Amino acid sequence: MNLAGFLLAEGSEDAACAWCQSYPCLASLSCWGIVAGALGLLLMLPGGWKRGRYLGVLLGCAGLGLLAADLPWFGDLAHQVFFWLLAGTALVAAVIAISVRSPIYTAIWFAISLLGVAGLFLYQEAPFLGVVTIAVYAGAIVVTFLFVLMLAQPAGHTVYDRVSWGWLPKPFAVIAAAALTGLMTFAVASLPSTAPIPTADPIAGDTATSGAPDHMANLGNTLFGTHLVSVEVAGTLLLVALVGAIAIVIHGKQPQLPNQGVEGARNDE
Amino acid sequence: MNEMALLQNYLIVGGLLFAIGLIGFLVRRNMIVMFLCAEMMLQGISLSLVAFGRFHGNLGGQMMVLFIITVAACEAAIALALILMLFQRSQTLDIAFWQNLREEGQPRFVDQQIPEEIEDEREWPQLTPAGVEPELDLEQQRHRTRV
Amino acid sequence: MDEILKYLLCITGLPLAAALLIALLGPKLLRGQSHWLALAAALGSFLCSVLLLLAVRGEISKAGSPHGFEKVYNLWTWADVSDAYDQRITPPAEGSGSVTGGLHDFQIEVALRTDALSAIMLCMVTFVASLVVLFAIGYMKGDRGYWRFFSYVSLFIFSMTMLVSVSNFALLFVFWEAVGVCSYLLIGFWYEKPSAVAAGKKAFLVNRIGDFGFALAIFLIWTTFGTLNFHDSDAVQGAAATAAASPEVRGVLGATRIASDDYVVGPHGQAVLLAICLLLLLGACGKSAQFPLHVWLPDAMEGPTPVSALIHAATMVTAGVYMVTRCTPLFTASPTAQMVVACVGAGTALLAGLIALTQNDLKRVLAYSTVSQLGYMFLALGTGSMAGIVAGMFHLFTHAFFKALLFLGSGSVMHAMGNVIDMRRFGGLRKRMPITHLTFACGCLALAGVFPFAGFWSKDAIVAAVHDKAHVPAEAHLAAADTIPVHLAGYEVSGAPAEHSGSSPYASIYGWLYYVAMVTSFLTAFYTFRAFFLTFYGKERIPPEAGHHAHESPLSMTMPLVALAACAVFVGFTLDSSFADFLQQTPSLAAGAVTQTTMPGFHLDVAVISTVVALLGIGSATYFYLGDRNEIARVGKAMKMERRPGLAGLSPYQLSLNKFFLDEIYSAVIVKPLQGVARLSYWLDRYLVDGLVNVCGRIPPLAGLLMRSLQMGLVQFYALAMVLGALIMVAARMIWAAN
Amino acid sequence: MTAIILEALIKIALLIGGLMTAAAYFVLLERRIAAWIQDRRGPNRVGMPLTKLRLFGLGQPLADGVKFIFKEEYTPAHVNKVLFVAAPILILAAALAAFAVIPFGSMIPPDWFGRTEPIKLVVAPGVDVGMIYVFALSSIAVYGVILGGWASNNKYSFLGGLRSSAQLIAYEVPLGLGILAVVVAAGSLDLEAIIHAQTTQGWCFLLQPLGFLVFVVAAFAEAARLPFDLPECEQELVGGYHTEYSGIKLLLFLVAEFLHMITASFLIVILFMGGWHLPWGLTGDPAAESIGWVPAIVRIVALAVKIIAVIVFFMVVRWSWPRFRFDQLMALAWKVMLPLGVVNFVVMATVEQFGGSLSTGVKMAIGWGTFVLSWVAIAAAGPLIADNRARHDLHPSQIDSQV
Repeated sequence: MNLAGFLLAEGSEDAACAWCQSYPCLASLSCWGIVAGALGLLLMLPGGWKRGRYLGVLLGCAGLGLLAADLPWFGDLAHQVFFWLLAGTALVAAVIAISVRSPIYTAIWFAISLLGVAGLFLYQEAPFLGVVTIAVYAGAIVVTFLFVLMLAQPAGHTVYDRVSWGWLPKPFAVIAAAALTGLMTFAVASLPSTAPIPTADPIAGDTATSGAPDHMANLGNTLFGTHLVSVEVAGTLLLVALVGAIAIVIHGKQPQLPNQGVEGARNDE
Repeated sequence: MNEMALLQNYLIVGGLLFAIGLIGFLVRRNMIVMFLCAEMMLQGISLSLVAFGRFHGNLGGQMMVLFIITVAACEAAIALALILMLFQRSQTLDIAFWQNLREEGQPRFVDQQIPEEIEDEREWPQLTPAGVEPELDLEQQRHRTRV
Repeated sequence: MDEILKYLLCITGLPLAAALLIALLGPKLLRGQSHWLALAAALGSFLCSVLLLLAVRGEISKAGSPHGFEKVYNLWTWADVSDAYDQRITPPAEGSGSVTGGLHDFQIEVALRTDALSAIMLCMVTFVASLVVLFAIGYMKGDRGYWRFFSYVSLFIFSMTMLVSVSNFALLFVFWEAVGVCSYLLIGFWYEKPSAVAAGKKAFLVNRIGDFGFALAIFLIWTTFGTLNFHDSDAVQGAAATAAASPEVRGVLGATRIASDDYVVGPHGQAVLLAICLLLLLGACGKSAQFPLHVWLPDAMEGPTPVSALIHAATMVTAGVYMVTRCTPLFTASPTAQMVVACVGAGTALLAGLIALTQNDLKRVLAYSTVSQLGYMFLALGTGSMAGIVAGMFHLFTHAFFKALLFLGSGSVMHAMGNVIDMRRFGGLRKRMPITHLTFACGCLALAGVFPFAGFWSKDAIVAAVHDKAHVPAEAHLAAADTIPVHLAGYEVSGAPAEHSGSSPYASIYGWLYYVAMVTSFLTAFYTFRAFFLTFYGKERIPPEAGHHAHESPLSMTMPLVALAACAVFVGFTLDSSFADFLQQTPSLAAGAVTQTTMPGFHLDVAVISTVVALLGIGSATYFYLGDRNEIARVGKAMKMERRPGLAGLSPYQLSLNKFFLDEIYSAVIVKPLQGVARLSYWLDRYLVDGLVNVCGRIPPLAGLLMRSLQMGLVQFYALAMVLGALIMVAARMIWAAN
Repeated sequence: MTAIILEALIKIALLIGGLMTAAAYFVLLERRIAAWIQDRRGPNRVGMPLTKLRLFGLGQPLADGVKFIFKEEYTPAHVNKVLFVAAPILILAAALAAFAVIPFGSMIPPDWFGRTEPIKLVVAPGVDVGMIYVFALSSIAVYGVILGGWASNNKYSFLGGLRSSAQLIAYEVPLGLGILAVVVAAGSLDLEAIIHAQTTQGWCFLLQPLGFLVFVVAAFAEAARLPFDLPECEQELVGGYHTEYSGIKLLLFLVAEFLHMITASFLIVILFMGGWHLPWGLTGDPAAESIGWVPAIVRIVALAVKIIAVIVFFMVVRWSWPRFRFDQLMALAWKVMLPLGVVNFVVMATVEQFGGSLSTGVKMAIGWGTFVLSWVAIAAAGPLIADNRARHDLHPSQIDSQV
């Protein structure tokens, strides 16, 4: 059962023609969805044909729609809609983030994409991760990016935000990404649709039932029990990164002449 | 709820997010944007990991994502410091500026024809110097008269 | 601790400590006061040497052993290789009682030994060294490298004392090289002077040839005898060690081996032994400046005069003599080697005497005289009899005193003349420098061998020993085999062994050598007094370089002169017999063949003849050089063969003046061909080897040329390439998995 | 399902209405307090509309609101219009959304529609990660400030925005550290659970005075109230990041600021002062599943009173304290609050881990001892932290190079 089936009210693969059976990948909506999305992205990326962006938007939407239509359903319509909403937010915001020209808008759209991802996390019964993603990613990391962006490039977009670096990257990057996604879609779609659900990992013990009220307790137990060493390593890594960043900034400063130093300080403000 | 289908859905979404980030990383030239795109790729991976974790019914995937967030934070700290340093030296965030680190004797990479400033792009704000009267345009004049 | 060991450690340790301290503190702290440490060390060393000598004497008289007294102290083991040597062919030697054979460990023990020989050497070395250090205080005053000089000298004293007191060929070689290094450093002491640098280099290189021979000899000794120790090493102690499993290693010069006399080992034993001896002789020639390796010594006079006195006259050059003496058992076992030693010695003595006739440089005359006298010593050692060996060592002993005296005297002259040493530029200095004059005269008389100066006694002993070796029929000694009489006249030298009787195939050669020795004696007297008269008599001439220096040297320089002069006068007749008695108590000299030969006797006729010859030499020198010099001019004209200009270059005078063109011959025969080979190698290396390497080196750049265009400096391009590569791999993996 | 949604909608409506009204009247309260502190009268003229009743100026907020709404909605031409509009919306939305997990009472008895279980007075009950959620949304608020500042295309606004974001990021760290010990003590991130824990263990500001101090200071800074109102420091930056704003958009910013303050008060009360809990059983049995009307009302009132008291404290502080300089602000965050927070957390975690059997009195003694010792240590280290006199031993160029 998927959206295509739902809309066409067929839902069975018996209708596929012989040609489609011999080349199943060409028959799938996903394939065409990916192609359409790639073309749309190609048109939307900065530095291209200006009018083409609208076409790109259309193509991109079509591609996303086709992909969504080809995905199998996992629940009832309400769940599906909820999922499509969140995933759509994440993906559309991501696409806009890379195709919009002002880096500040990029950061904002990325933050919105993060909200979508956080929603997806919540939906996967990982509320802690969702909230932490917002708090750390959107709240700290992206804000820091914005901060640096405003320090370095307060005027918004610049010339190099409007072009890419030659003819090479756009087609190649898009083709590569499309091929990667296509391969993966193919691999994922070829999985048996009714695989046996594995039992809980014995290492994780009874923490398998995530999303339960004691979700945080389970998470904490796993984090500080099974993965204690990793936590220590991660903490050390954070410390090292902190020291490293400070060291870079301190030693990276170019020596300035006295009178220049004053001006430089003023400019830095 | 069909767990397998859920997993497939999440994997596709994660993969798309990864691919979009990849494209952005390869195409954009602003160092900070590139870095944001790298973070986007990490998000795609996080999504897949969480989905796998849920599919397998344990918290391993979420643990991985937690560590990914940690590493991303470290990355952000160091990369931003480096970017600031690079900016101080070159006064630009353009990654192409740093192609002067290329192999000796190689020709300089020729920039694409930079498009002309398009009319509707004039809207991008410019920081006005403090204390100097902002230049008023027609639109603003009209606006004023209506007050 | 044994008191002898204490003395030994003091003798060697004090100079080492002084050298290190001066080297460390000299440049900053000591500077002009550096000599105190060196002097204290040298004097302390000398004092300990005397005490050591007395202690050894006491031990000898106490022990009363027929083979004298020796003692070895193992300090520590330097190198230890287990089962290094497999001694296959060893029929149990008669009387040794020990089983030799099987696997031996290779050990280099840092062992100090003491016996009569080394005690005498130590005394001589440290005494001369002390006086030279004292002399150098005045001589080197104000030199920029003042502290460096004393550091080097202390280091040299350490090396030399170690050289004579080690008990192992390997260590002997080490300190052999160490004295060579010190010599090199001191010859090139004034390293701004190109000729000094060249001389140092020459000395070093020529010595390398000898050292190469020495090293080969050591290898041969190791493969032949399975040990490098002089002494018998102790059998491995302990319950587990049985005699068969851990046989006692008999040292090369150890009492056991000497007693069993098994120096001829294996089927080609005699040849091997000869090779060992000749290679050792080569080493000794290098160090002791014997023909054909004598060329470095005259050039070494470029160093400071105290160095010439200390190293190149009195001590280091005697290392070769010492080594041959130490290896007497080896040489004794090979009469051919002995003969070669004698020939080399006599030839060198004559050659150097001839060259010395015409040299104008005072120090060079003395240098050639040194070479000549060293030749005498080798001649004496070459006789292979106890008389010869003792005579050689005694000559070494006395020569050290009077040659050091002469050198220091010449140094005093040089000091006064502002470093001018050419005898043609000064003269008549006896008024200006009375003390130097008198002491120099003592030295000259001693060198010429005039009764009763020291040289007389030792040279006479050598000539007598040679004479004995040549003229005494072996049968004549049979009757008096066991007596050790001292005769004042006649051929009554006793003790030719029965098994040795009639086996003197080289007697005629020794006969010729006797005459060579006589001629050399004449030459010695002549050139010595030629130099003496040219320097101190005649019209007073002072070179302009002397400036206000032209007066007697300071006390610190004259004091050693006086002391040495006293020695030159008295050492001969006071020590003649006691020296011989004492030296005979050295166990290693008591090798089979030598043991049965005799005590040296005093031959009145030989003495008279040699004295007459010496006086003849002095007389002719007086005739030619004292007063009006017309005669010598005439003789000179004849010698220069001026009438036949075509041969003038090869006239006797020119031959002598140019040292028989030996340097030129060496240059043409060895240096030039080597240079040619080097040039060829250079071209080969430059164009063939380097060319190959360059071709190899071109390959990576060519490959890099292809890859270089990828390094466009754009980070994203790299990322793109990475992604495409990863994509290909993923696709391949999926296709592979699908199939 | 429908009932749940309906219930949530009613709660949201109540909450938003209440909060907006409260914000309006807190403005009046603030002005009156300011007047009281400055020994003047304050706004007391506007009374009930259409009457002559003045009622201490209770109509003033209404008049202000009307004035704001009817003012021209003016957008300067040089601004980035999208972000200029989006920023106040964003900040207000984030400020309001934070209340989703904040309880505004305990619960009320189920009297309607045959319900059997009590209605919890929180929009989203039982959120396991409530505390982090509040954090996440408070960090979203930074966007409003920084984007508003940037979009205004004005140097003053821009600098205000940058300052603000720096300040908010800096003070989030001590804020989190202050909470950590409470969370550890309560064993949950759920705010209701934290209140429940305090009903049995004792109020946290008595047990963890140091954490309380750190949290309160950080909360002041997060709410950008004096003495931490550097983003809109008038002498330096005119109006800070909302210099260019006017009319309803400015109102949104101002309301959001007040909401931040109210959020901070809620958090202070809930985390450290026992929430709706009063001692001596005045608020009924905290552990009981059901509740009567009387304790329910008492609990709401108790919570409200506590919150108003904290807000009044906020206001008194505002009108009686001078402003920090920016470097002092940063120094306070990184050099004082951060170490204090770490010390507090370490001590409290140790007590929690090893001192389970200690009586409340002993725990309190430990807490206050830590407080006093840390205070003394900070005071002793004061010259190190706060000394920013010029270095007379250095040439100015050297100082520049060090900076």
